[in-house]
Order: sequence, then structure tokens, then C-alpha cells
Amino acid sequence: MSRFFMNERETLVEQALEGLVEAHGGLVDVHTDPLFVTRRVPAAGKTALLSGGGSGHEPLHTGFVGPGMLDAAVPGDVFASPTALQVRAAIRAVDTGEGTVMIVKNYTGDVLNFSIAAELLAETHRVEQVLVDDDLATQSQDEGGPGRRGTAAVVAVEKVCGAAAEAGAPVAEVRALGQDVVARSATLSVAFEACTNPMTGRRSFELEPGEMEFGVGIHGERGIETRPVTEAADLVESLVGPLVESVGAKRGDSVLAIVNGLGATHGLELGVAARETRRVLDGLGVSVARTLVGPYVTSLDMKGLSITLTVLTDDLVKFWDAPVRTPALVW
Amino acid sequence: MSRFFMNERETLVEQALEGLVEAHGGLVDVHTDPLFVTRRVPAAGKTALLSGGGSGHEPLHTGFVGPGMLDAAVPGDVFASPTALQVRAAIRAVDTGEGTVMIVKNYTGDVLNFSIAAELLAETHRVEQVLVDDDLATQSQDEGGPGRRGTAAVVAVEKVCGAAAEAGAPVAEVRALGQDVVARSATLSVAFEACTNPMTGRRSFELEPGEMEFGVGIHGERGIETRPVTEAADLVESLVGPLVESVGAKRGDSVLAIVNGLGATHGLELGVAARETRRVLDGLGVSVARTLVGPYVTSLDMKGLSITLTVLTDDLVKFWDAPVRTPALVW
Amino acid sequence: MSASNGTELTGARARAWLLAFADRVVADADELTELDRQAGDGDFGWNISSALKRARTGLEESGAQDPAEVFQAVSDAFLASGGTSGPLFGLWFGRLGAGPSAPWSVADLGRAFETATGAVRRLGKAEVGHKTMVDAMAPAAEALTSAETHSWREAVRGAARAARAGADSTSGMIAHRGRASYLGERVQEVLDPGAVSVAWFFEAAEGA
Amino acid sequence: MSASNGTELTGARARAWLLAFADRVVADADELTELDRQAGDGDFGWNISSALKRARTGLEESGAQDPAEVFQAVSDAFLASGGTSGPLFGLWFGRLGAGPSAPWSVADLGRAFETATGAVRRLGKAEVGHKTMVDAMAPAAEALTSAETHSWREAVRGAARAARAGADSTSGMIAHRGRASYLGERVQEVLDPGAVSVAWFFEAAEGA
Ligand SMILES: Nc1ncnc2c1ncn2[C@@H]1O[C@H](COP(=O)(O)OP(=O)(O)O)[C@@H](O)[C@H]1O
Ligand SMILES: Nc1ncnc2c1ncn2[C@@H]1O[C@H](COP(=O)(O)OP(=O)(O)O)[C@@H](O)[C@H]1O
Ligand SMILES: [Mg+2]
Ligand SMILES: [Mg+2]
Ligand SMILES: [Mg+2]
Ligand SMILES: [Mg+2]
Repeated sequence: MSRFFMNERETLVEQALEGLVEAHGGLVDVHTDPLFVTRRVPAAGKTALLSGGGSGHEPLHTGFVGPGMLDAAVPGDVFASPTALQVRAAIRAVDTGEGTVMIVKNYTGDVLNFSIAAELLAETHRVEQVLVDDDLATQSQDEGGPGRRGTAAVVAVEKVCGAAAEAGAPVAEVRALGQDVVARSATLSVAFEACTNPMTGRRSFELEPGEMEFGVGIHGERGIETRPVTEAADLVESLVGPLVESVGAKRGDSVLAIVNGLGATHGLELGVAARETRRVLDGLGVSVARTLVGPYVTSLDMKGLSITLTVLTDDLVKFWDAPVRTPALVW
Repeated sequence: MSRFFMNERETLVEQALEGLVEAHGGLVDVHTDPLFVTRRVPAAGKTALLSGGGSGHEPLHTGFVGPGMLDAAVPGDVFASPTALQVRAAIRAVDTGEGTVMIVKNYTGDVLNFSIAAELLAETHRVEQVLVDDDLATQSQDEGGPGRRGTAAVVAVEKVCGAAAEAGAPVAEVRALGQDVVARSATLSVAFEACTNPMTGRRSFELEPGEMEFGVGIHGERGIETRPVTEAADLVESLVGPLVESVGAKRGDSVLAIVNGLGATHGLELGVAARETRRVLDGLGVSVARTLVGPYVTSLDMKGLSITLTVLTDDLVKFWDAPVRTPALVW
Repeated sequence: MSASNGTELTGARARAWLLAFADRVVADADELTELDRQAGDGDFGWNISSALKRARTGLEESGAQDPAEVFQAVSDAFLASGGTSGPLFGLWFGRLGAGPSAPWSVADLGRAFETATGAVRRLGKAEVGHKTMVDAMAPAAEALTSAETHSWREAVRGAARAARAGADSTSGMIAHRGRASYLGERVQEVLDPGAVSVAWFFEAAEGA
Repeated sequence: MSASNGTELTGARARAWLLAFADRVVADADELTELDRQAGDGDFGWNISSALKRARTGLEESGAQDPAEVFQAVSDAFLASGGTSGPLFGLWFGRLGAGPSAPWSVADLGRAFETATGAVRRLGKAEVGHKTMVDAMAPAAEALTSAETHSWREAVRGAARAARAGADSTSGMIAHRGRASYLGERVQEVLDPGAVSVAWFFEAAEGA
């Protein structure tokens, strides 16, 4: 039993966004009715970059709005896709004529709503989509099935596309770059404790002492397997091994590693995970050129973490390193 | 029952710091034997600024090392003060002859160890101390007692002193400024769920459904009172009211509000808290000139939050706004 | 609120039907949430009841003249509520809302639900057996189409029975669409909440 | 490991005493942690057992000739362990380590513990009744000073009894120092873990 700090459940997302503006009013604006977030100072003459999805994953996506990253973020209710009407309004607000790239995490609801929005604007706006489906745990053979979930690789996609758009890349190029980052990325997640439903205070699943849930997503759903907990070193190996194979990282390759906290994971724990990630990759001769460590794509208060690897090119490093100024990412 | 992600408990803090360097190697260096963290690029010709304390509060203090803030941070074991020998080594490493200001949160262990370190260096180094004791919940009449605990106001103290030191303020001035920020600040915290002991997996205290713990510190200790949970609006009023009185903020005054997550509190929850803080202060005619929202001073995976108010002057705003480049704070 | 034992679906009866459905969902949302907690992300009860609360307010105030108007109002409420079920139900009710602007015969009902369900199948790429709302929608539409009766009451009784059987059949299925598909055999025995809500929808018609 | 029934504290006996103390603390650290969990921050068992493990390794390898050397080694281990108890125990053992470089008589023992306890009281600003380690240290030192015996065994038995009584007395006290002081009456009945560990320290001497 836990408690979610809020007023009425109905106003949760909107009030939380008021708080975002309270803290980062210099960077972002919140539009209501319908709800979406844009940069405080709109950019013109560039490809517009937009993302969104269910809330509960903060700082994703609203925390990534600002110079060098997104032009707009469209938040749904907790774990629920935003509506097509929200997405349409956001595209209209940020597309200055150069077209828009939407970064969509692969979930049926998001895909439906973002696609409907794009179709609604087909006559007037050029809207392209990058579909992020990095979650290795949901690799499936099911033709026509939902496919892999989109999880923490979306941060790399947003950062890289953001830098490219800022540098003047046209819609098609930004889209291709984003899709390339997706193709070079894979993520695996593990949970030690499920997240709490804000309404009921119940955990989304229960684990016995000594158990962990392997291959979870970011909506509190169970993973692919319940396993006995292991030490950090072994656990990171069991995550990084399949990732390296999936992205095809070879001796001498450079990767970006995103060591992501799922909500209630402490900085000390993420520090240990980052250390172990480097150790395992060193052992494989894969060079960790960049590391991002922190709670960037959360699943409410889930206790757990994900590791994402993206095989880098010189260009991707350049885009990753390019300046960014958003509520959650600044350099 | 929960699980802390780590290898052996003995290596936890040191391995986590390796992870910090992994992520922020451009900003910080970790020294071992004894353990402390310094800027990657040492500053010379300025007052050295140092802080530290038990681990488990990350990003405090190691995440605040870098230009515009600390020169060194000295981490103890989880919830345990660092040793005097660690502190001494860190002072020696960063004091370039202009003297050192140590920012110490008021806990017996920290006070003892930092004071011993300063005494050990009395012949060779000028070391001054700022004692941070902002926690209103531990206000006591006990002469000679431990006094108020030091909690999240330490972030304001480190930021302001950091900016002043960077701007060339001598030791005495930095110290006086820090002590002034302390005098202008107060904090109150509330917990919805206790933190988990990394060794035993046990919570530091148990709450019944519908209960919260009012007036907690940052070490998992119980607060001053167990109260029924209330909506965010009421709860924030019960925190901000006493703070305003304590710092003597009057209609027309400007304050800095730090809305701090204690570990497992979600961004949505902190957003709502920031919104309510502004609402309550608006109602009192107190202007929120600056707001910092996030998990900056944590208590492992405690679910809860603290609110800190600091009454601002024009100078303090200037120091707060001055550029900073650390793992956890960049602007 | 039960209307006369006529052969047609009037606007008033459609309104009563939808309000009864909304009341049922709002009252028992936790049941749907619990199913979605087990096999999905635990928000379905919230998603659908938010939409239906919005729809209810609209319906209570409106004097909708025919079923199409009623369904259109419900569609709007779902389209304003996101999630996966939001656009799918929005589309379903939206297609119903494009039906004849007059009271509906049983034959009209059959045609409307066939069209609407076909649209959901296409958008969701979901077929019967995939463990989704379609598993209840499709047999209900079929029952209405092939109903050998002109009585509204008998027709919807058949549809409700078919929808319920379809929803029940989702326990035992391995999901091929939606979040439950990530969990495969682990949630094989869990009922699909979308399908259950569709069964409730047709059951609500029985009293209307 | 019990030494002869002499009148002196030899280096060997001091070593045996400290090793027995370390073993007890390491074995029962959870008990101390639980007290600190209730009234403090739950790390005392870890803090003290880390220090004593370090001390134990040092002692097992060293051939300390007199008690002072033994106490000094233990002091170093505590000073390298931080926390509140680290420097306080470090100081306590450090002052003991400054005692005579020869076997200690019962009178030497009394003087050494009086001096050491005085230092802790000054640094911690703690008096008897404040619910800290001092509540066990002070009566033990007093018992040793006023011991009307030349027998080591009898003297430490008296000290152990006094320390235990002092530790027990902390249940019922409202703390004026340390973290427990933040909780006041809420933890009045909880024993102070620092005082309990001091009682264990003197009890360990009885077998040495
Ligand atoms: N591809 C699909 N086609 C048809 N129905 C689907 C599809 N995916 C999911 N559903 C239905 O949606 C329901 C879940 O809705 P909801 O909880 O709003 O979605 P989510 O939280 O997964 O975005 C499922 O019970 C199922 O009936
Ligand atoms: N001012 C003080 N003087 C003497 N002993 C103290 C003082 N404060 C705390 N102690 C002792 O220290 C013990 C707690 O040690 P420890 O857990 O290491 O400290 P903390 O975690 O509070 O830094 C208490 O049980 C008490 O006996
Ligand atoms: Mg959802
Ligand atoms: Mg401690
Ligand atoms: Mg759902
Ligand atoms: Mg303690």
C-alpha cells in the first residue's frame, strides 16, 4: 500500500505540468485545452520535433522540450496515450512550414493516436514519424503483432534528432536519422518492485523476497520472467549480453549507454549499474564513448532500471554532444 | 521487503562513485584511500568550497561538485559521516592557499568529524565552517542539544557560496554568506513510505494505509508525528505555513522554494507540490522568485518530499542565477 | 427507464442504454482495472470510465433525437480520452454515429455494428482470437445481423449472450494484440478487460 | 582464550578481550541495528561492526605487547569508520591507548577509563541521563575506579554489571543527544544501542 501525492486524480497531469512551468518557466510553456507543452521561445525555420505518450514516465517527454531537443511534448493521462486532437493541436502549434517529425514509442495507443493526428493534417502539414521499438524483451515472431515496445532509447532518438533539426536538417533527414538511431539501439529492463497505481495504491504486481522481474516495460506490466535476484555484476551481465548481440556491437565499436532508473531506484544503485555496464563492455572490447545515468524514462515509482545501448558513429556522437537546454537535460 | 541493487555492501559507495565518473568524467574525479570527490579541473586562486556527509542522499553532495559550486565532496558510508581523515585529505587537495569553507549539515557525526579535520589542519590551513540547520521539525529548547538537523537548504547554501567563491569572495565572506542563507532558510519534510535499509531490505519504519509521517529527516528516522494523509493542497499548506512563519517571510518578500523529492517520489508528484507551493505563497502575498524541483537531497528510496524556503535578497538571486556546471545542477 | 417493448431502437432508448452502460462501468471500473493490472498496465477502468463520465454528462443534458446522435456523442467522449481503447471505442461509436438519422430497426442495428466492428478490426489489426475487445464485438455484431426477430429486446438479448460468450472465451487465449501480448502464456487465463466491457455494453441494452 | 586469574590486564588479555568483543558485536550487529532503526538511522550495527572487523584483522596479525597498543589499534579502526560512534569510540579507545605501556593494574584501569570517558563526555557534550553510550561508560569507569579489589576478574565483573545497568537505564530515558533526541518521547522505551554496545564491551572482559 502506498500513496500518490496529488489532489484529485482528474487534475493530476495538468497540475503537475503547472509545476513544471513553475520550475522551468524560462524554458517551457503549457497549453491547455487541449493539453500540450512547447518551448517558451518557439523556434522557426527548422524541422519541428514533437513527441509524447502517456504520463508517468517523467521527465520523459515534457522534460525534453527546449533548444536542442523537442519543440513540443504531448502528454496523455497516466500510462494512457494522448488523444489525436491533442497531438494535432501540438503539431499545428510548432510546425512553422518546414514539416514535423513525430517521435512515437511503439505502443498501440500511441501509434493509433499519433497516426490519426497526422492523417487529420495530411492536407496541410508534412508530418513524418519515427517509431521507437527498442525493448528487446518484447521481440516477437508475431506478424502483424504489436512488436517491440518503445522504451528508453527514445531519449537518444530525441537528443540526436533534436540536434539535427536544430542544425537545419530537413524533415526526411531528421526522420531517417531517428530511424537509424532506433535500428542501432536496444534496451532491457529489470524490476525489483512494481510501481504503485495512483488511484488504488496497489502495486501493479507482487514479487516475493529474493525475486526480480526480468524484461519489464515502463507501464508496470510484468516482464517476461520472474528470476531470483543476483548481485549487480551478474545482473548487468545478463542485461548487457543480449543487448550487445542485438545491436551487433563488435570489438572496437563505440556505444552510448543509457543507464536509466525506473522511478524509485537510487542514485547509488544507478552509479553501481553504470560502473558494471562499463566493466562488462570493457571485457567485450566495446568502448563506452558516452554514458547517461539517471531516471529519465520512469514507470511511476517502479524500483528497477533499464540499460540501453546505441552503437555510435562519429555523426551520432556529434549530435549527442551538441548543446541542449531542457528541464531534464542541459549541456 | 525490497532490494537494493549493488554488489557487496562494503563496496557500495565506492562503486557508485565509479559510476558517477563514468557519467560525468568531464566534471569530477574520484580519489580513493581516503575517498573523496573533486572537480576534474581544479580551480586555483579562489576560496575552496567543500561539503560532505553520509551517502544515500545523492545527488547531494557529490553531484554538486563542479564550476560554480563545490570544489570537493566527502562521502561517508550510507547515512554515516565521513571520517576526519577523509575530510582532511579533501581539504588538502583543494585548498590552494586562499582557505577553505566547509559546509556541514548539522548532525553530531558530521560536526565531530569535520571539526576534527579542521583542528588537525589548524597550523597549516585556514578552514571555516558553515553549519546548516534548517529542519524546522527538530527545533528544540534543549540547550547544548544537537539542535535542528541539516537538510535540503544545504543545496541553496552550496549554490550561493559556490557562486560567491567563484566570483572571488574571500573565506570570511563566503562563510558569512553561507551562514546568512542558513538564517534565511527553513525546511519541513513529510514521508508516505519509509526508506529501505540496503542490508536488510527492511523499511526504517512502517506506516498504516492512510498514514503519513510528518517532520521526517533524511536518514529514514521517524518524524515528529504520524498524521492522516491529506490531499496535496492541504498538505503543502501544512508545510509552507510554518516555514513562512519561521523565516519571517512577509507580503512582498521574494523567496526561493526548493521542492525536493526524498527518493521514490515521482516527477508528477513533485510537479503538483511545486504548483501548490506557489499557490499557497501567492495567497500570502509572498513572491516565489525561484523554484528548484527534483530529487536533490534524498533519503535512499524514501517516498516523500521536503519544502525549503529561503528569503531572497537581490544579491542572493544573483548568486543563485550564476552559472553552474555539476553532475546534478547545470545552468 | 425501460422503454416500450417496441421493435425499434429510438433515441430515448439509445440514451437509456448508454447511460445504463456508463453507470455499470463507473460502478465496476475497479474490476476492469484489476484485469488490466494483471495483463496490461492497470488503467483501463480509469480510461473507459473517464470517457463514459464525460459522455454521461453530455447525454444527460442533450435531447438526442435518434440513436446516431447518441452514439456520436459517446464517440466524441472516447476520442477525447486517449489510451488504446479511446480511439478504438471512439471509432466504433463513431461509425455507429454515422448510421441512419432515425430510429433503427433490428436490421439497421446489425448493419451498423458490423460496419463499426469492421473498422475496429482494421485499425487495431485485430481478429477474433487475438484476445481484444473484438472478441466480444464480432460475435455480438454477427448475432444482431443474423437475428431472426424483429423484436429489439430479443435481438439485444442474443447480442448480449454472444458478447458475453466472446468475452469469456478470452480467458484461455494467448493475446496477439495489446499489452497482454507481451505477457503471452503468463496471462493466458486473464479475461480481456476490453472484451468484458463490450459484454457489459450489450448487457446494458437488455434493460433499456 | 581466558588468561590466568591474575591481577593485571596484560597485552594478551586485552587482545582476547577485544577479540571477544568484536566477535560478539559482529555476531549480534542486527540487534544494535534494530535499536538504531527504531530510534536513529539504522546503521549503528553496520558502523560498529565494520570498525571492529577492521580492528580484528589488525589485532589478529599484531603481537601487541601491552593493553595500550591494543586499544590504540582499535581506536585507529574506529577513526577510520566515520558516523557519530566512529569518532567517539575512536576517542575513547584512543585515550585508553595513551595509557601506560605495560600491563595495567586495576587502578590503572580505573584511571584510564575515567580519562577516556571524560573525553567522550566533553566531545559529545553528553552527560549521564542523556541516553547515549556515556550512560554505560560512566558507571563502568566509576565501578573500576572505586573497585576495592586487586583482582582483574572481580573488577571487570563489577564494571560489566555497572555498564549493563547503565545501558538498561536508557530505556525510559528521553534522549538529549544523538538522533534519538529528535524523537523524544516516541522512542523513550528504546534502549540506546551505543550504551548496549558498551555493556557488551565490558561483558566481553569477563571471559577474557
Ligand atoms: N490492437 C488492438 N485491437 C483491438 N483492441 C485492442 C488492441 N489493443 C488493445 N485493445 C483493447 O484495448 C484494451 C486496453 O485498453 P487500454 O487500457 O486503454 O490500453 P493501453 O493502456 O494498453 O493503452 C484491451 O483490453 C483490448 O481489449
Ligand atoms: N553527542 C553524543 N555523545 C555521546 N554519544 C553519542 C552522541 N550522539 C550519539 N551518541 C551515541 O552514538 C550512537 C549512534 O551512533 P551512530 O549510529 O554511528 O550515529 P549516527 O548514525 O547517528 O551518526 C548512539 O546510540 C549514542 O550512544
Ligand atoms: Mg495505458
Ligand atoms: Mg548514521
Ligand atoms: Mg491499459
Ligand atoms: Mg546511526
